[in-house]
Order: sequence, then structure tokens, then C-alpha cells
Amino acid sequence: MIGRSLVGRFVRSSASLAVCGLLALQGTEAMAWSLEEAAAPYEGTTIRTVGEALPPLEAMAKLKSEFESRTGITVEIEMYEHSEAVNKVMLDLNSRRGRYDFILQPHRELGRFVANGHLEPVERFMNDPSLRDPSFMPEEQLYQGLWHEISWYEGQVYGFPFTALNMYMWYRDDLLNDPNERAGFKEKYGYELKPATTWQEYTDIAEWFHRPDEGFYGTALQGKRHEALWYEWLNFLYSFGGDMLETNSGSECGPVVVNSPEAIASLEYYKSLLAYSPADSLNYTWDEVMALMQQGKVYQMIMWNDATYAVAEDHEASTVAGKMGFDIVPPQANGEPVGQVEGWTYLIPAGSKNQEAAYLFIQWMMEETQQLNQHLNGGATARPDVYAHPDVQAISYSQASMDTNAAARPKPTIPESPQITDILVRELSSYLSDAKNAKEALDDAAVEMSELLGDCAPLKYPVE
Amino acid sequence: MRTNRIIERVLDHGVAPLLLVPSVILLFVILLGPFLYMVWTGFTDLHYALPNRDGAFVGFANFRRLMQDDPIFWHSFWLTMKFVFGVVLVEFMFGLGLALLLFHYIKQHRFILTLLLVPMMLAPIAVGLIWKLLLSGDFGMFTYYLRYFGLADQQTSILGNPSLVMPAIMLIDVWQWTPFVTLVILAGLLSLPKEPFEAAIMDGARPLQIFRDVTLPLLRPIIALVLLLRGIDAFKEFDKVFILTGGGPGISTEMLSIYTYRINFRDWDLGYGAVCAFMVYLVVLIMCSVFYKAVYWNEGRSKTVGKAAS
Amino acid sequence: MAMVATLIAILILFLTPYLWIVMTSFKTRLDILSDAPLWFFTPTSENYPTIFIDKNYLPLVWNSMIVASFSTILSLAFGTPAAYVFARYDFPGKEDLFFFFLTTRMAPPISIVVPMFLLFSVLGLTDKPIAVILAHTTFNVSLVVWMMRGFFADIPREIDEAAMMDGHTRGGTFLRVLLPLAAPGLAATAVLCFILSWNEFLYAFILVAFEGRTLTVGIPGLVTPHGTLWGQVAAVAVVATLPIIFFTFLVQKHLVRGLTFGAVKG
Amino acid sequence: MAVSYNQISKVFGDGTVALDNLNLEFEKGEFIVLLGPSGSGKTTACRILAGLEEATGGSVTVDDLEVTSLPPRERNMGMVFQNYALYGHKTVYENIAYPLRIRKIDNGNIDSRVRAIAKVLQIESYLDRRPSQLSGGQAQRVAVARALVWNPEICLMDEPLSNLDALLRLETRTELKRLHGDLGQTFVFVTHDQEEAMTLGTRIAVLNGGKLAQFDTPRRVYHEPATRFVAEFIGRPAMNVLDGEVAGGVFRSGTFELPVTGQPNGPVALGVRPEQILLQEAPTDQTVSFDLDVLELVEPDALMFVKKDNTSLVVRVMHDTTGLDRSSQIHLEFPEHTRHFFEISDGRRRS
Repeated sequence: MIGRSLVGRFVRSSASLAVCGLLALQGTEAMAWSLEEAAAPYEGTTIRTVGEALPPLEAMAKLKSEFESRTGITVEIEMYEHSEAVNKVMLDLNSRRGRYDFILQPHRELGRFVANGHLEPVERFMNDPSLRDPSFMPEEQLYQGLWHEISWYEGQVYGFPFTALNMYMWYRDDLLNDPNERAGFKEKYGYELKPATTWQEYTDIAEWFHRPDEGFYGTALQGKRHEALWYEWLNFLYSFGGDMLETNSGSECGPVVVNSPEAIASLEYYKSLLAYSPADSLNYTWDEVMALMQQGKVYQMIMWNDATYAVAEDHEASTVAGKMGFDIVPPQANGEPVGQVEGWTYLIPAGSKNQEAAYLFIQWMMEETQQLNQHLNGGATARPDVYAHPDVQAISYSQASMDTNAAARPKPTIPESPQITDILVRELSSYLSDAKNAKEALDDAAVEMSELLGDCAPLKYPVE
Repeated sequence: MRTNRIIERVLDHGVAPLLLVPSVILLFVILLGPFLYMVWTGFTDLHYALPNRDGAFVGFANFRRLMQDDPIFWHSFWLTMKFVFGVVLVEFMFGLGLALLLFHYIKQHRFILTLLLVPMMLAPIAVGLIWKLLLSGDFGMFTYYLRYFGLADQQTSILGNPSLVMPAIMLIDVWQWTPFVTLVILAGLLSLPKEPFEAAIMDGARPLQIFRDVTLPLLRPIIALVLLLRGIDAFKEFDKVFILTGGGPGISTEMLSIYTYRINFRDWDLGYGAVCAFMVYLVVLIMCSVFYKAVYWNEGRSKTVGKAAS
Repeated sequence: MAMVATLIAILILFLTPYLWIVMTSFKTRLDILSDAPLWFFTPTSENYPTIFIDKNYLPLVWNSMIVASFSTILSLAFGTPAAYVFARYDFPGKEDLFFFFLTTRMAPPISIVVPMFLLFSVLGLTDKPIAVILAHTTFNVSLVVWMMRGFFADIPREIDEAAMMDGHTRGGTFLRVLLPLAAPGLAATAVLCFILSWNEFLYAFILVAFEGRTLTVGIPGLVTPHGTLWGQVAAVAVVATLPIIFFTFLVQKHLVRGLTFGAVKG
Repeated sequence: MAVSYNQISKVFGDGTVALDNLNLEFEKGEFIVLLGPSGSGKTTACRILAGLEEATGGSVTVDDLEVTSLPPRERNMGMVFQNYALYGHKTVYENIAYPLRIRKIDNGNIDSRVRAIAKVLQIESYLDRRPSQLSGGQAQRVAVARALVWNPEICLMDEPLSNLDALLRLETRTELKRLHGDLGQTFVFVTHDQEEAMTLGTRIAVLNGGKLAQFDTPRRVYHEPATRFVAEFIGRPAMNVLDGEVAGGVFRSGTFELPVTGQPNGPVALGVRPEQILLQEAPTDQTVSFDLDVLELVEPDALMFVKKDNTSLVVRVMHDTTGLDRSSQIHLEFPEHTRHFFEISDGRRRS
């Protein structure tokens, strides 16, 4: 379980690194590589992309003018709300009209695209010395686990991470350090108030701070029937030692384990937190819990890195800016940390007529300067060197985010994975609204998942 | 010029039904074409997400799955039926009452009507968001006053409670569409002839009897029409529910449109989605046909098309 | 008096949510998210420029205008001749065809929209406003036919004949004489078509390109993982209703008469 | 011949026969009245001439040109409708000007012609009004003005006076007559009112059941009705027609007996107009005695409804009727030249 995350990948990456290194050394023309020269054949073309309307994409929209002026390639960016962006791409790819030259998509969609031949592997461009910037070395410059999780499928590389999103624990640092709270907490629970390192502590802290009569809550769950619920629960599932499928990589199919005793325990524990969460929790997604945190109404929650800035740093929008603390979610029982990550990735559709120009732009965007700019504007880079930058280190949540990235756990990216998500969201929501108990809900989900996936995914925990 | 003359000749000689041709062609190409494609898709395994599902013919497999192996569809089906009958009934009763009330004041205060129509002018998607804000448990104005007047306790979450959420969605629909029903019924009331009412008064009928024996029967065709239009649109209700609950909690608001949306736009199982959609279409069509024939409002209208007598 | 009071009460009930939205559009984020509803607050006008200038939503208003206007015009252009035929001529299967027009409203848009997208792809029309204009036209044509039939039926036949005696062709009679006479009905029908097209989401979203996004398509973009931008949502909702309210005020005189669908006179 | 219906038939879609083999010819400049009860086909005949209705058989020619299938606008005819059919959204001026505008006459010309016709019809002061602001009579004049303004060869009028009140109807009738005299156009006028027909028409075509019963001058239609139907339809009160039998120079109907000359023995119907019956002070050998049943005074005339057993007659006299009351004995004379004889079988006039 532990070993599968990073080590295996490192070996594969090293191999391709060697190939690329050879290429880089091949001749003088590679040494003399310049963006202007590489882009010369594509001058005057227009490349179009589509993604979710969020700060990183807005940052890209501001950055692109430099690329445009250097290359003569025009970049058009379409920004949509999350599910709109996914739907637009699905329709475009399936009608094979090639409107988009590169796309920005959540990595859970990857399997669908690859399996239906909608994507162009980027290896071809990476191996083309006229396109490949010798200084661009993803094998060294990116978090390898993240890169493989987000942009690889069945050993093929299809792109690079656009944002490396992850979830970690948010808490009110000001209250944590309040002497009265600390004294009271210690008196009641017999240990010092600190960021939770176990789920028992997490519950104790939530209980301690839960004061609904004052409009203040111990935590806030994202309980609406929405992807947010699934993402949030995954943190608990992984930490309790469970998983959805028993596989070694996201592109594999394997036995269904979503109804394991660990999974059931994690779900029951998750629901127990409803007692310390506002009454409206079953109506929340990331949107509402963030608003609550901004208003200073919640002590702690598990939340996304790309939302952190607006709560922790943005004094305009947040009443708790500068008062927040962050840490990785409580680890598994064996002490091994675990991280729930989700990425949006750059991909190049097979139907695009301007793949080379698109690659050049993506490659340019992956440069440290651009990555830093994007990251500081609300992005979530996959480059450790950007994280190491002093400006980034100064941000209060950088350490938690880096820790989580390092503990990234792969999740299914097979073609059926969005459907699996949909099934689980429905069943989790049914459990939260008392329509089923935890075992029933997860058993039902497991059966449906197994039927959906077929022979490769038998039930590991049979349903009687 | 030449073709103009030909068209004129055609029109002059009573083949004017040809004027129907453009609209029929439009409907056939833009709507019927895709509709037939959708029906065809229902017999295939077309799936945009899974590999090797390129639309091979599978016969009635999708239909079988729908009929025998999809409890959620049937849950959605009955939920939608309840929703349609519920909202149409309530909107009709409210709308009729409001129309009767407005009837006496409309002449002087036409602007009242325009104001009343505001909910109907809002985009359904905006309505969904607006009510999400109003019903929010933390900063929702509506919830606040419910609690303030003791109608709900601190723990009540309207959209998070499986037994409250559906009535809430129905109320929102009633809020949005009662004005439309009012408007149409009011229009009907204003165009009624005066004589039958005067005759009924002379016959000694009391107001309630007049309403029952004269107003309602005379309004029958327009009531039928408004029920028909609202019924059809209520069946397609999507935007509001999608924004408000996304079908949850659990599957307590998973209406047919939401379910079909998931099949089509989340799972991209177009073959099965087509069958679901076709089923919905069939049910609406049958219900409307039966209703249409039962009320038979075309009987009255064909009179206007009678021949000019000599 | 009690009646007037009831009426006013109902009106207030119906309008409060809208009023709240108007107020919300002038509130800061913190005011919007306050614990108790704030009826008195220091208004801010920042939501409007933020959404329409900074976020560049102004072109979306224009796109909506284009789509709604053209689809309304087209619906009327296709629908009124058909309505005229239904009002004036008899032919076998007439009432069935009439019902067919209504059935076009019954097809679930969620499943029609994908084949329609493919159709427009084949025709090379996707991403052009014409695609969504045509789509809106198809579902509004039925409404036009159903409403306008009653209107034409209300006009005495002698008017047609007088016009023809005056020297018009049948087409001329329809265009120059009947349409102007049916203007109130036309106005009411147009308002309804406009509202439906203006507010439509699904077709507009699937069929139109990013550059041609309508205002409704822009609304979900304000529900971000960083929080719903309530002030901006409210500003968009307010701006989106203004043209319709204006339009409705213009034709309010005709609206009531216009909506009888000619059904009562029969 | 200027205008001619040749064997025109019209059967509607529902099987109703509106016209059955109609033949009718008349000259330009005439004032032709199509007269008949409802359902007689008179309106259909007019509309077929207008081109608003297409005949199912036969042809229509104008000036030897076949127009049967020409659309209305190519026939050079104007029309006044029973309900006037004015365009509610245009002013009176524009209503009248409309046919000229369609014919693309220049504005100055339009103005002078509209004002000219408005002067003739005395509606100059209403030109700026809307049709809804006009009285019935005014609207009617506007409709006539619209039909005539562009000087069509033939002006068709479909019961144009029937929506006017009685007094106005008389006035307008006179005016139409004058108008026809002044303009000299061909008028074709549809009515069910025999009095209008008699006063207006240069010739009257009486239709019955889709067939032409008689086509002649008012005078001859009145004095020599071609059929019993025409006889009964023309004249008010209607002609008295008694079904009876001639035997030996005596006409008998019930107990009513009247010596007749020149009629063969056999069944026959005898018709006498109420106004042509003479009232005598005392019985003579020329008179028949009746009982007075009802007396109606229509000053200066009097209508007497008289009975003799089962035989009832109406008599119209200008006598002073004072002193008469119910059950008075009345002595009536039926002068020879006022008697009409019709076949019982088909109603045709016996010459």
C-alpha cells in the first residue's frame, strides 16, 4: 500500500530522463534552442484552450501576452464553470471538430479521453529537438508522483499538471493560541490543544469549539450531493486505510474495496462530525464552507489548497486573514501520511491542427517564472522549486500543501472513474440523509461499481 | 420575381396551407432530425466515455435495463409525477384565485400585472441561485425569518432535509410560475362575453354559483391550455433543481431531468440516456394527448374556421 | 378594501425575493453573508462594474440580446404564417398537425441537445449564434402557432377579402393588413418568446461558442470553488431582468389581451 | 355583353350547393341587384365575380375576357362589405387611400382622389379619425369610398346597408342611387331586402336555392313575376297566393270562389297583391265578402287581415277605416289585370 506511490514511478521516470538527457546532448542546434526560433514555423496561428474560470487560468490569461509577442502565436482562452468546461470538451472531442488545441481538464477525465483516442501523447513533441526546450526537464522539475498521477495514463505521458490541487486541514491559529481555550481544552480532554494528529483529537477539538448558539461551529462538512462530498470523504477514507479500488496506478482496474470495514468506519466517522457542523451542512460544497470560514464561524475543516489564499491572505474578503493555521490531515494508523490530490492537466487533443504551437505554449507555461507567477496568483504548481521560492515559502499554507503533495495517493483515472465518482456521491449523500446506513450505502456503491467495471473488478468484500 | 409570381398563384388558388411548409421544415430538420437520431441512439450502446462503445446496435437492451434494472429511474419518474401534479395543481388554484382577485382592478392598475410577472421573467438558473441564497441555513433571509417566527428551529436545514427539500422546490416553482397562470387566466376572464353573467344574475344565481356554473365552464379551454403548457414545462424542470440540490440529499430530489442529465452529461451513456429521454417524451405525449382529447378544446375553435355562408 | 389589502400583500410576497436580489446587488460580500438579514446597509455600487467591466460580462448582455431578438423574430416569421393557415383554412389532418406543433415542446432538451449539437457540427454551424437562434426558434415556433392562431381567428374574414379587393395578393394581405391588425397578439407572443429565449440555458450553453456566451450561460461561472459571488450574481440577475421588464412595460396594454390564445372565443 | 356568368356552379367542401348552373349577363353602367333570401346563393355569386370564391363549374367573363381564375386584384373591381371591413389600425384617410397606395399612385394624386371621393360621400370631416370612432353610417360611407376611390369598373356591395338603422338605411340608399347616377360605374349590389332591390336596381336578379328565378327590371319583376317565389318575395306585404282549382271558369280555393277568364280547368295558384285589391262599400257581383280579423293602421294606409272560413288574405288600402272593427264584413274586388296565375307544380307563371 505504501510503497506503490512514488518509488515505482521514480524508476520509470529515470529511464525516460536518460533518453531525454541524451537528446539534449545530441547537437549544437539543441544548445541554441530559442522559443522564437522554435515558434517561427507557427507564426500567425491561433491556438485555443478551455478551462475552469479560476485564478490560475486568469493568471495565464494575463501571462500569455508575453508568449504571443515573442512567437506571433495567438492564444485564446475560454473560461467556464467546472462542469461546463468538462462538458464543452467532451462534446468537442466526440464530434472530432478540433476546436481546442489544448485543453485543461481534471485528471479523473484522463482515462475517457485516452481510451477513446482523443489525446495526442506529448512524447512526440518532447523528443522533437526543434520543439523541446532543453532547459525544460519535467523529470526533475516536477513532483514526480503528482505528474504521474495527473498527466500519465498507462505509462504514456499526455501532458503536464496545470494545477496540483490537494486538501489539508485548516484551523484557526488565533483560537489555538488563545490561553483560555488552551486551558479549558486541557482541563476537559487532558492534553494540550494542538492541530489534530489523530481523528480522535479532531473530534475532541471540533466538540470543544462547537458553540452553535454563538454561531460558531467545530467544523463544516461539504455534505451536498456534489463532487465536493466525495473529495472530502476521500481524505477520511485514505486516512482510515481504505480505498476505492485495489490498484497500483490510476489507469488500472482492480478489485472493488470501497465497502471494506475501513471504508465503512471512515464513512461513519465522517458522519459523526455532522454533530459539530452547521445544520445546513447537507447543503454545502466548498463554496459555502469557505464562506463560513471567511466569516470566522468555523474552527477547523478539511479544504483545498487553491481556496486557501482567499481565506488566509485576502483581507478584503476574509475576516480571518492572518489568523489561519494549516497542517496535513491526520495520518493513517501506522503513522504514514496520506494526501488526497486532484489535478487539472494540460492535454493536447488528437483533433487539434496546431499541436506543435500548443506544445510550445504549454512548455513555456511550465517554466519557473510563469509557474511562480501563477502560483502566487492562486495557482497550485507542481514544481518543487517554485514551492522553494522565498515568496512562496512566506505563504502560511505552503508547508501543508507541500507535505500533502509528497504523500499524494493516486485515484482512478480509468474511463469509468467519473461514473464511479457519481455513484459514490449519490450513495454518500444517501447515507448522510439517513436513507441508508453506511454499510448499505457502500455495499450498494460497490455492487454498482463492480457491475460497471466488469470482470477486472470483483468485489473483495462480498455483499450478502 | 418569377418565383414570386408562382408563389402568388399558389396562394391565390387556395393552396395556402403551403405556408405551413417553412415552419414544418424547420421543425423537422432542427428538431425531428435530432429527435429521431436520439431514438435511434436508444437502440445502440453509444457511450462517449467508455472505449469500444461506438454505437453498435443492441436492440432493446437499453429498454430492458430501464424496465427491469433501474430503480433510480422509476424513483425519479414517480418523483417527477408528484412534482408535476403538485405544482400544476397549486399554481392553478393560486393563479385562478389571484386572477379573480385582479380581475376587478386590472383596468386601473395594469402595472400591477407587470410587477407580478417579475418572478417569471427571471432566468430559472438565476431563480435557483437566488433561492439558494434565500434558503441558506446560515445567511438566508427566508430561513432567518422562519426561525424568527418559530416556524423552524436552529437545526432545520431546508435544502439539507430530505422531507423538506421537495416541498421547498415545489414552492419555488409555484412562486415563479403562478404569475404566468394568473396572466393567462386573467386574459381569459377579460375576454369572456358579458351576457352569460348577466343572464345568470337575472336567473338569481349567487356569486359562487355563477363562478361554478358560468365562469369555470366558459374558461375551460383556457384553463386546459394553461394546465397543458405548465404540465409540459414542469416535466422538463431542470435548472432550478440542479443549482439548488443537484438531486440530493441522496436521491430525494433526483427528478427525471436531473437523472437524464447525469446519464448523458456525467456518464455520457448516450444510448441509455436516449431511452430515458424517450420514455419521458412518451409519457408526456400520452398524458397531453389524453388531456387534449378529453378537454377537446379544438372542438370550439374549429367553428371559427367555418365557411362564409351566403 | 380587504381585497386591495390582500392583493398588495400577495404582491409583496411575490416581489420580496426580487427586491432582496436588488438589495443584494448593492451589498458587499460581508453584508450579504451577515447572520441576520440586513435591510439597511451602506450600499456599494462595486458589484456592477466588477462583473460587467472587470469580468467583461457586458458583451454577454449583447449576445443575449442578439440571440433573443433574432430567435423571436424568426419564431414569429416561421410561426405566424402557419398560425394564419390554421386560422383560415381547412385541410385533412389539420388538428393533428396543430397538436404536432405542441408536441415539439415535449421533447426533453437534455437528450435532444447532443444530437442537435452533432447536427450543427455537420452543418458547420456550431459555435455560431445562428445555431442557438435556430434551436430557440424551434421550441418557440409552437408557442407562436398556438397563440397567433387565435388572433387571426378573431379578425373577420372580410378584412382579408377587403384587402384583396383593394388589390393585395394573399401574401400582401397577410403581411400588410393582417399582421398589423394582429399587432397586440404579436406583441404578447413576442414578449413571451423573448423571455423564454433570453432565459434559456442548456441550448445556449451547448451550442454557442465562448465568444457568443449569453448572460444565462455566464451565471454559473460566478459559482466558483472560492465561493459564490453573490453580489455579482445578483447584479447579473438584476441586469438580466431589466430588458424584459422594459419590454413588458412597453406592451403591457396588449399583454393581457394577447395571451387569450383565442381559446375562449372559439 | 359586359359581365357574364356562364353556367356557374359552386359546391362547398361540405357538400352544400350554393349555386346551381347560374347564367347571368349584364351591361356596364347598370345597377344590378342580386336579391334572395339567405342561402339563395346571392353572396356566393357576388364573391365569385369578385374572385374571393372560386366557382366549381362554369366561367365568368368581363368584356369577353375570362376572369374565372384571376385573383381579385386583377379584376378591376371594388367591394363594400356588410361589416365594412375597415382596417382598424389605419385612419379613415388611410383606409380610403389604401387601394391607391397598393397601386403605387403618387402621393399628390392619392390626396386629390381621396379628398374628391370624400367630398362626394360627405366624409371630409372624419378623414383623421379611426374606424372605431365612426358611427355605422359614417363607416359605411368610408367603406364605399374605399371601394370607389380607385375608380374600379365594377363596384360590388355585399349587403352594405343591413347593419344600419332604418332611417339611415333609407338615406344611404338614396345616396347610393345618386352616386351611381353621378359616377356611372357598374354596381352589383347584394341584398335580401326587396325594397332596396326595387329602389336601387336598374335590373334585379332574384335568386332562389342557387338558381336564378328572374332577371329583369324592378318594374317587370313586380308586375310580371316569373315565378310564384318571385311574386311572394317581391312586395310588402307579400302577395296573396291561393292554391286552388279552376273549374268551368271559376277559381275555387276552399269556400273562396272567383270567376276567371281564359284559364283552363285544373289546379292553379292565384296571386293578388294586397295593395291591388279594391275595397268596396257594398257587395257587388264583382266582390267577395270576408270577415275582418285584424286591422293594422300603417298611416296613411291600413292593413287588413281578412278571413273567409279557411282562406286568409292581406289587403292594403288607403281608405278611411274608422268604424271598422273585428268581425266587420269586408267586400273585396280583385280586378282582372291584377291577377297572377302560377303553376302549382313548379311555380312558373302562366302567361
